[in-house]
Amino acid sequence: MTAAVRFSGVSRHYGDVRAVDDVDLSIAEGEFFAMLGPSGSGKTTCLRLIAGFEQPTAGEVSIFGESAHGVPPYRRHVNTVFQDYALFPHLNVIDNVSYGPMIAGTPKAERHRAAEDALEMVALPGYGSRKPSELSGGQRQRVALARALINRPRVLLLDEPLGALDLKLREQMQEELKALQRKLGITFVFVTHDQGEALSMADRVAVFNAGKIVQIGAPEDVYYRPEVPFVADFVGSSNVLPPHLVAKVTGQWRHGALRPEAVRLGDAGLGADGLHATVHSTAFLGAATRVSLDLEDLSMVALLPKGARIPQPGEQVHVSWAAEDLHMMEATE
Amino acid sequence: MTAAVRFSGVSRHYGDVRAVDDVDLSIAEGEFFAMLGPSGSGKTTCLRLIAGFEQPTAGEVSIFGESAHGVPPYRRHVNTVFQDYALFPHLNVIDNVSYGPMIAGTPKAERHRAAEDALEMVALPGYGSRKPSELSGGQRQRVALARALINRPRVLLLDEPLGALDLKLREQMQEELKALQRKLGITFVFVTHDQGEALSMADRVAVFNAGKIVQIGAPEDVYYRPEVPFVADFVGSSNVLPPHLVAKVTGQWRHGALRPEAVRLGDAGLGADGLHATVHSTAFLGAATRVSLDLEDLSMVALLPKGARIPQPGEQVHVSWAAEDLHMMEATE
Amino acid sequence: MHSDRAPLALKIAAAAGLAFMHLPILLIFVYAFTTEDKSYQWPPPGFTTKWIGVTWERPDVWEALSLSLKVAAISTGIALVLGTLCAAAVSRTRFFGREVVSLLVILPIALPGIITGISLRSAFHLADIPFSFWTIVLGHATFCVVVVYNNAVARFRRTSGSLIEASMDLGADGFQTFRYVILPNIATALLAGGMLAFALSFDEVIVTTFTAGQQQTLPIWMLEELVRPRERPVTNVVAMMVALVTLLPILGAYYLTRGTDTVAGQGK
Amino acid sequence: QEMLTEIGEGEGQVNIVAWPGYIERGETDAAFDWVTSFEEATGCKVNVKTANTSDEMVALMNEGGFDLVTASGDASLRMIAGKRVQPVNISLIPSWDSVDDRLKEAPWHYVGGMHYGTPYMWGPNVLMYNTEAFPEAPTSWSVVFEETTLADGESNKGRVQAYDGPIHIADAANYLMFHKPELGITSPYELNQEQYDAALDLLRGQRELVSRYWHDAFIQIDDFKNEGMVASGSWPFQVNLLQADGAPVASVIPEEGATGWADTTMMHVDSENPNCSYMWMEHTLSSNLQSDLSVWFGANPSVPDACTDGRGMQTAEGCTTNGMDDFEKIKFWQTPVSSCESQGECVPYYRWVSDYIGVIGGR
Amino acid sequence: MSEHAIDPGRRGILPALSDLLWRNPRLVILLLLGPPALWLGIVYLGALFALLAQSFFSIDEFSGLIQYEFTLKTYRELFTPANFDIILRTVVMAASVTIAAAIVAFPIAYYAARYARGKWKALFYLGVMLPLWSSYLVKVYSWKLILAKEGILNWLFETLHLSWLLNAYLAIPVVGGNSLSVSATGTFLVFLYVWLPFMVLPIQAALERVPASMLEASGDLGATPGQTFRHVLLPLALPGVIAGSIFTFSLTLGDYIIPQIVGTSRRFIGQAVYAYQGTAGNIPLAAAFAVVPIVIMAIYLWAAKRMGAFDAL
Ligand SMILES: Nc1ncnc2c1ncn2[C@@H]1O[C@H](COP(=O)(O)OP(=O)(O)OP(=O)(O)O)[C@@H](O)[C@H]1O
Ligand SMILES: Nc1ncnc2c1ncn2[C@@H]1O[C@H](COP(=O)(O)OP(=O)(O)OP(=O)(O)O)[C@@H](O)[C@H]1O
Ligand SMILES: NCCCCNCCCN
Ligand SMILES: [Mg+2]
Ligand SMILES: [Mg+2]
Repeated sequence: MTAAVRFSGVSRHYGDVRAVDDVDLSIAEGEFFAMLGPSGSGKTTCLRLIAGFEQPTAGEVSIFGESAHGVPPYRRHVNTVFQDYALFPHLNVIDNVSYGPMIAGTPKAERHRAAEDALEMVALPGYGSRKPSELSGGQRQRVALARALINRPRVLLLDEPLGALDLKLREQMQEELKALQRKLGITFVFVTHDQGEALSMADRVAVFNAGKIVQIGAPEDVYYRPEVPFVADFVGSSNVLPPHLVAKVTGQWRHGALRPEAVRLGDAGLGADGLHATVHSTAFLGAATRVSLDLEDLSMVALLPKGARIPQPGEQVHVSWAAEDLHMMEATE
Repeated sequence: MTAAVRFSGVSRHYGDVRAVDDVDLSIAEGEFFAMLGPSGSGKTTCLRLIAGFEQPTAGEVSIFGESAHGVPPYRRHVNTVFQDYALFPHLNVIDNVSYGPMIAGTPKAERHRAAEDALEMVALPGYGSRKPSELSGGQRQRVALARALINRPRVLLLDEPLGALDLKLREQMQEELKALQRKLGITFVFVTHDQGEALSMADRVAVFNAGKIVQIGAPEDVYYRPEVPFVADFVGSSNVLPPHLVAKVTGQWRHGALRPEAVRLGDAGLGADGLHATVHSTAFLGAATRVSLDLEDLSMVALLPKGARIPQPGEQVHVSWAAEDLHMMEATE
Repeated sequence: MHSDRAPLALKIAAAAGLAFMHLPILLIFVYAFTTEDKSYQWPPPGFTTKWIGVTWERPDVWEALSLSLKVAAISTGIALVLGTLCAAAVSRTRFFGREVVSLLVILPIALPGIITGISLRSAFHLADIPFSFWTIVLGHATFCVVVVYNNAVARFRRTSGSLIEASMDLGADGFQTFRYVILPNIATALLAGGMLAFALSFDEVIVTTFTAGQQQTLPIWMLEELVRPRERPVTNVVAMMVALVTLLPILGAYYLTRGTDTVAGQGK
Repeated sequence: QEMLTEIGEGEGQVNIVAWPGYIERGETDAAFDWVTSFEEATGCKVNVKTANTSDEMVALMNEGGFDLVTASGDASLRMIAGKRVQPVNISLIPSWDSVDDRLKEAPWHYVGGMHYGTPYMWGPNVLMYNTEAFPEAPTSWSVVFEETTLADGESNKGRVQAYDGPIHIADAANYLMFHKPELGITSPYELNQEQYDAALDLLRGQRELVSRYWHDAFIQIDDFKNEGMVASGSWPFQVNLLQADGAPVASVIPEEGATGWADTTMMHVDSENPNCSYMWMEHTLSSNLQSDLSVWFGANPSVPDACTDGRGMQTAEGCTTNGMDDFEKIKFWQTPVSSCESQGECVPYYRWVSDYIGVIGGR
Repeated sequence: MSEHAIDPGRRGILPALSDLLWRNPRLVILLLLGPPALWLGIVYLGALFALLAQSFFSIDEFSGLIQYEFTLKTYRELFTPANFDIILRTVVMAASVTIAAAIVAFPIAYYAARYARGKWKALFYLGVMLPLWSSYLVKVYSWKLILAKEGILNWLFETLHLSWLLNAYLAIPVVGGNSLSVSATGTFLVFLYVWLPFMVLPIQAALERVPASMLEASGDLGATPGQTFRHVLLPLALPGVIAGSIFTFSLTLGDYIIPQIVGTSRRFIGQAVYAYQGTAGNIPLAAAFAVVPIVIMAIYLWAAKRMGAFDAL
């Protein structure tokens, strides 16, 4: 099967800045694909390369097997939901949504009918006559979605579409988006810097760092089996243990990743040959309590469940974990 | 001991809008006090009443036992860290920080020395000659903090000071702020709409809704022992069970609060007389998996730990919980 | 600080300032109705509305008025095109010369009108272009560009660049995007800028003095009339009418740019 | 360009640079119109550009685009030297013979045996005064040069005006010629350094008295009405208009005599409308123009018959009042040059220009 | 769903042109910038330079014709005492007018920006715009009526029996004179009046950009309203003041109508330029005079740019 989107050695440099640096990538048709990474890691640039707003400095982008070289955005059957929604402020909702069909020359009655259907799909029936300025953030987001979907794109690009929404609304929209994607079967490429969002929604996640993809895989793989310390830290908020520490416990000279919830704290007297740490601070998080530890020159974080004894700042504690919870990574980096 | 800040029946109305509505409140000296609540619930207005930017429509604000009635902001020993930082764009960092002493007439050399110290305290030594526009968000926030702290206020007001920062930075600043408050012993009044932030930092939390304080207490109280459904929902993201459902299980006609991590899912065959629900969707969150359930006309959320069996959407499940996890609230509302 | 109450001293200063700006204009209005036509006797000996009729009958007023309207309309048109092009170029890209361009646009208004006037006059002279309607228009368009430019650039700055990308993303090519997205979004700013450019051209004396041949625009007519009066109140009637008539576009520009980051009329 | 040898079809228009009030078509006062009949008869539309000083006239002619100019003596020779104007063929002007013999070969337009134009109008720069401040006509220009107490008991300080043109230095020289004969001034336009300095000193003293110099005839009229002005060198034109408005104003030629002007209609070297130009020159001599303009402007016609033959409103007495017989007493404007007839080395006009600006500026 | 993910491209000239332009962003800039650059950059700047070049020629004093040979003679003439007086007088006037305009305009702009809301805001706006767009000439002449000896102000002083006060003022050298309309004070007042709206608008725009929290922060840090004004409001409004002063300064530098109608007959740069180019035909000296405001404004604009005043224009 041809990939919906394929990057072959794609780079995009701005002067000295390597926004995207020699990326290979293949997104399958119908996949919900997330691009995850810190700010400035090149996620948006990748999306813009697919949409056609940017041209690669090197390499080739192809869409359903056809090269996109020199093809302007308006000739690609790819649509985008912009981070700031980019709704046309001078048009009301129905005209925003039916903009694509209008450009394609669809008669007014017909395209308005299609727009009504699209609004129905995003649960905004009857909002057609409002101006974008009269909508809440979540509603705007849905209009932007309807506007993109009405064109039946073969790939839908979403650039941090939920970034501006508040927590409750964000969770709700996450579920809705996921349901919609399943229903339509369209390929979704989703950019976010929120690891929870990427993990909960995507079929596959690509983790970006400094213009490169450092790991691609299913959410569970990326979360439980980080291949490099960067992924362990960024995706799982894991404690990254340096090789000398890992060697002390397991004998293997490797980086290790240990998720905060896997850290066990015990009485300092316990096992004098184990690892000892000093409690730096604690924070009640509701469902759990976060304990910051100083272990030699390493900062570690433990997440203790409700009911566990919470040590006091300054206290000496013994640190341990179940052997299977320590994930071993490549010794690189 | 006199309260650092006391509200007695304080209201602030704007026309018909009751921004703050008959609030009684007492903040102890040296306390880290958080005001938590949804947008528009009156938090900022309360802060502005303390700072003196607003005058109460009714009631009285007193600061360390003295009435603040008619006292302009510049005569209150209270300083504010503004949400947008409000750094003076025409002054460099050192002049921003030493603005208070400059106004007070402190000689230049002396106030610059004090400002250097304050910058040291917020871990920004040597940044004095930069303009605010040359700083990152987190750095600006710290300058705003130094500028407020240099005046040795008796109460420091912070209006969502971390709202604009990204997750990593926010967590780091949370710890720093808390450490600083402990070190200086100044009363902090902290406004936020992020429950995690309020819970992790504050000694006490006041939960606002529609201009009123609906609950005041220690973070654990507010989280585990909500007094009203609003607090249960807003602070703990708890499932609020209606009285008829609670009565079915416990016989008491009360609202119940059940935290998502306390919900247990079992085989639908199990206990035919218990509660049954349909799985609506699931989302992998990393440390846990979120399961959305439809229980009669109620939406419930369960948070399953790693290793638990994750049911499929559409599946029928049996819902239960440990009796002590169901928190009973007042039957009001 | 009570943010909704102004200190008394401020109120007085503001009111006095406004009064200072208006009393001389009221005077013009009063003199449009005086019965004394030879000297400016104060207080006027009596009032009459006959000068409105007299003005109506004066062909030279109409000729000057129609010339001024034509000049203003065409200069505004040219300024709209040039100003919009400039604003689009400057706001859409980060090319090396954008600073130069914005300086260049401001120059004709930042330099005294007499300099603009004399330079253009000598340029026309060098190029052997005889003075005509068109030399006036070119002179006016030169300094009108900046008004349109300022308005358009501010609007472009507010109009997010992603709108254009969104339009192309939805299948519209460059021209369709201009027609359906850019134009509707900058229309009010252009209208506001255009009105101000119009008013600016309509009142211009100094540059016109240098770029006009024998043609009389309304301000040139006024200068002539004020120095060598035939019927003094007629000039005041004309001035009053012009003030009242320009009030409409001013109000229009205000409502069109309200709540945006330009105060309409900046950069006259 | 060759002199015209015959007059052809009119070109439809003629563009004239003129002093204010010189070319009237009945718009200021319906009774004074010497343009309409010309336009009707020849089909040449008359376009007028007014100029307030001789310098302005020279500048306009240098710039071009005009056919004719009514140049005073201080401008005419400059334009001839600068080759801005062309000699006219007087045989194409039938009424040439009617021109005053005193003007036919006047040195300000007759150069090298060529006639550079036709005489237009001449007159004195009179002393205009307010009859309430001066119940008796002043007899000397001293009222505008030296501080005195006037009949109303107040000083003349701030109540007199002077002409805003460098040629006013000649008025000062004329005054000194009478009051300081030891300076040996023989012509107010030919001053050696010492004489020139004395004139400037006099003008610096005058600066203390003058609150505003007059540049435009109409503004001077306004100032006499609204600014309480009581005395100034002026043209009969302003006197006439002010009197018509009922202002208490009269004029006199004081004992020192006066400077004056004799203007010539001159033709631009690149005139695009030569036929209409010739027609206009003929018209200036043959029509009601000379007669009516001499009434209107309070000046003297260059055609003596115009005083008497009833072609317009002027009468013999009127001409006498305007000074028709005082031709010899008037020191006509001319451009000061460095190589002057009377004393070899004189201060040239360009220094008059900058020094007079300095005097007005308080230097 | 269409079979192809990429359109082959629409036919027709416009779509083809659109594709071409899309592939060549530089061409777009070139096309956008071409016409204005051609006019402003070539014709206008060219004309300016042509004018400036003339200042290096001289004029034949007798015939008034220009001699096209390079010389600095004209500049020597520019700095003769009489001409230097003109420059100095004009610059002093422009500076005084600018300072006064800033002082008078500030309260108006401040009130309009901070306190006026809704209808009042519109009223203030009209209050500034109406004088701005009323005929310049008629406004100037209306001041002649006000200031003349037989004018309204005098009438007012007489009616109030305060003529002694006015006369005492007029007796002061330099600023006084026979009547206000022939005094430097009169010129100053008219300049101030006519250019005032140009100062109000940019200051108002700058003040509107000052967030309320900035003023609150200052108060919060102990500054009284006066101190807040001095240390925060004024510095933040400065770009607006400078933007306004570009207009008041430049307009005063170049105007020749106002000082001729109301004034002491002492010349200003505008009058000198006007007279030398128009009435005296001394284009080289006119050009040299023109260099003065150009140089002054160039320095001014450079400083304004550095202070970010262009954004407030
Ligand atoms: N037009 C441009 N010119 C120069 N540099 C650019 C441009 N666009 C992006 N960059 C740089 O390229 C890098 C990658 O940018 P990109 O926008 O793709 O990051 P991102 O991963 O989307 O970050 P964020 O999460 O902040 O949106 C950044 O360093 C950015 O500064
Ligand atoms: N100056 C004002 N005039 C009118 N209404 C106001 C004013 N200030 C606040 N309000 C209203 O008072 C209510 C409380 O506002 P406040 O700013 O205190 O909320 P908040 O809890 O700080 O919200 P947020 O989290 O969005 O900052 C809101 O409904 C707001 O619209
Ligand atoms: N108003 C204009 C007068 C024209 C006279 N010509 C020469 C001037 C004489 N003083
Ligand atoms: Mg991005
Ligand atoms: Mg708030």
